[in-house]
Amino acid sequence: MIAVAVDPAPIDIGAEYAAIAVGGAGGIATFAGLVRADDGVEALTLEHYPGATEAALVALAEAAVARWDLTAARITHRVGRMVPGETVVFVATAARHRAAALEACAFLIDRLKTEAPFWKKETLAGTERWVEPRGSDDVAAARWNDAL
Amino acid sequence: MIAVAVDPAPIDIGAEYAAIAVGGAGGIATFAGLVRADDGVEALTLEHYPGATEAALVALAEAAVARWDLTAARITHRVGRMVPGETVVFVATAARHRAAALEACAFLIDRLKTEAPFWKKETLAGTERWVEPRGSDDVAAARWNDAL
Amino acid sequence: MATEILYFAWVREKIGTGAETLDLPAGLTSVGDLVAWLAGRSPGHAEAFADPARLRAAVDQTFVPLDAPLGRPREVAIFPPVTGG
Amino acid sequence: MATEILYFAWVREKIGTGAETLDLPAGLTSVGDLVAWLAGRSPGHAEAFADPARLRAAVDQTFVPLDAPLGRPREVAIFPPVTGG
Repeated sequence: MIAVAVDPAPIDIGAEYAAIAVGGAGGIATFAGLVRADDGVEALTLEHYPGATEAALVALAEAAVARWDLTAARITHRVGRMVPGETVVFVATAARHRAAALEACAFLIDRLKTEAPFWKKETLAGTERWVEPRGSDDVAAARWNDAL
Repeated sequence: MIAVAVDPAPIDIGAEYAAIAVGGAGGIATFAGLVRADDGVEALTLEHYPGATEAALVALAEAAVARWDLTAARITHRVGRMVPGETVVFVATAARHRAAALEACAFLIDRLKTEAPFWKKETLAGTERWVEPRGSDDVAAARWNDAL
Repeated sequence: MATEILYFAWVREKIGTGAETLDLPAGLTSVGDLVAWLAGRSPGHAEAFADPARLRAAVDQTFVPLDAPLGRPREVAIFPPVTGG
Repeated sequence: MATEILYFAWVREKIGTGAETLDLPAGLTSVGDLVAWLAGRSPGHAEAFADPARLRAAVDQTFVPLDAPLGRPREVAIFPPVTGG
């Protein structure tokens, strides 16, 4: 019902989708985050905290299942080097009814941005720079606090 | 950028996904509605209003693009007979930023439920019955009126 | 001018056809007037249109309430509330 | 008891290593005390830890504020705010 993965291999959307579409779901919501070529970004390299990352993703998925009536929740996050157009993260939720799936999917990606120990480094024009956290991510994550 | 389809063929999620994941999107949100086997439902048959349906779906997609900063929006709705586990509808939105993709995806499926001329008939225990509209769908669709 | 009248879902089933082409009489002001007139065409029509609160309509593919003016449409569709998605 | 100290992202880069195993001295009460002590180990440490407001920490893989009590951890990680997803 809950599955999380952190993997340097490209995310296989078809396999992810097949894995979530089981168990009597009436609605499946997904969100994919892709590398954008903003400002001439040539590559993105993702670093993480092995062990703690997986635990954080499981905790997030468990929080979603506890809060909404889900039949399944999956979080797959890529690490290592990737180029524009590639998928960094894929979140999927399944539920009997659509509102639960849609809300839980948004919750997972918002919270993942601020709670899971990943760090992004951009490569552009041959140089590298660490991505700074965005205040808007904190705002997005905090909106889920209200109704807890 | 906008694509809608009404088709008796099974929805090919992989092809849908490939079609939305273009054009510099940073986030892709999708929602799939599946046939549930509730109360022993054996099949669902979808009827629609040819011409008016496609126009309604295009109008919905255009409303989403006008309201959010989307790079693409797709709505694919199956018609005819389908069995539990099959996909009835697939909505996908792509945007530079995730909030736009997630909100527009929820908007499209909520509004489609009340504004697109489809009708569902359930087959169970050899008998057929037309699905009654749900008040909760009207509520879900109306929540998007507030900020227009 | 003949008008194409379309029926969907259980409205279609009760009437027994999905479409009929009719010359509308003068004096039908609203969509509801048309529905009342159509109800007299057969027992099936009468049953389909017995409760106008359960009906929705589109005039020339634009969704309208039953009290909307009818005008001189090319196509009118009568159907139950939609249940797609 | 030796403690495993982990560094990530630019903290790791400035220090030049992702992990070191250290015997912590007595008297380190909070995570912030540990960071201040670590800052004295090398110019790289000092640079990495120059602005504690830019640092986050986890003690035995539980995320904590820098003023959290240190206790006797097996593993402490020091890193910038996360930027995944």
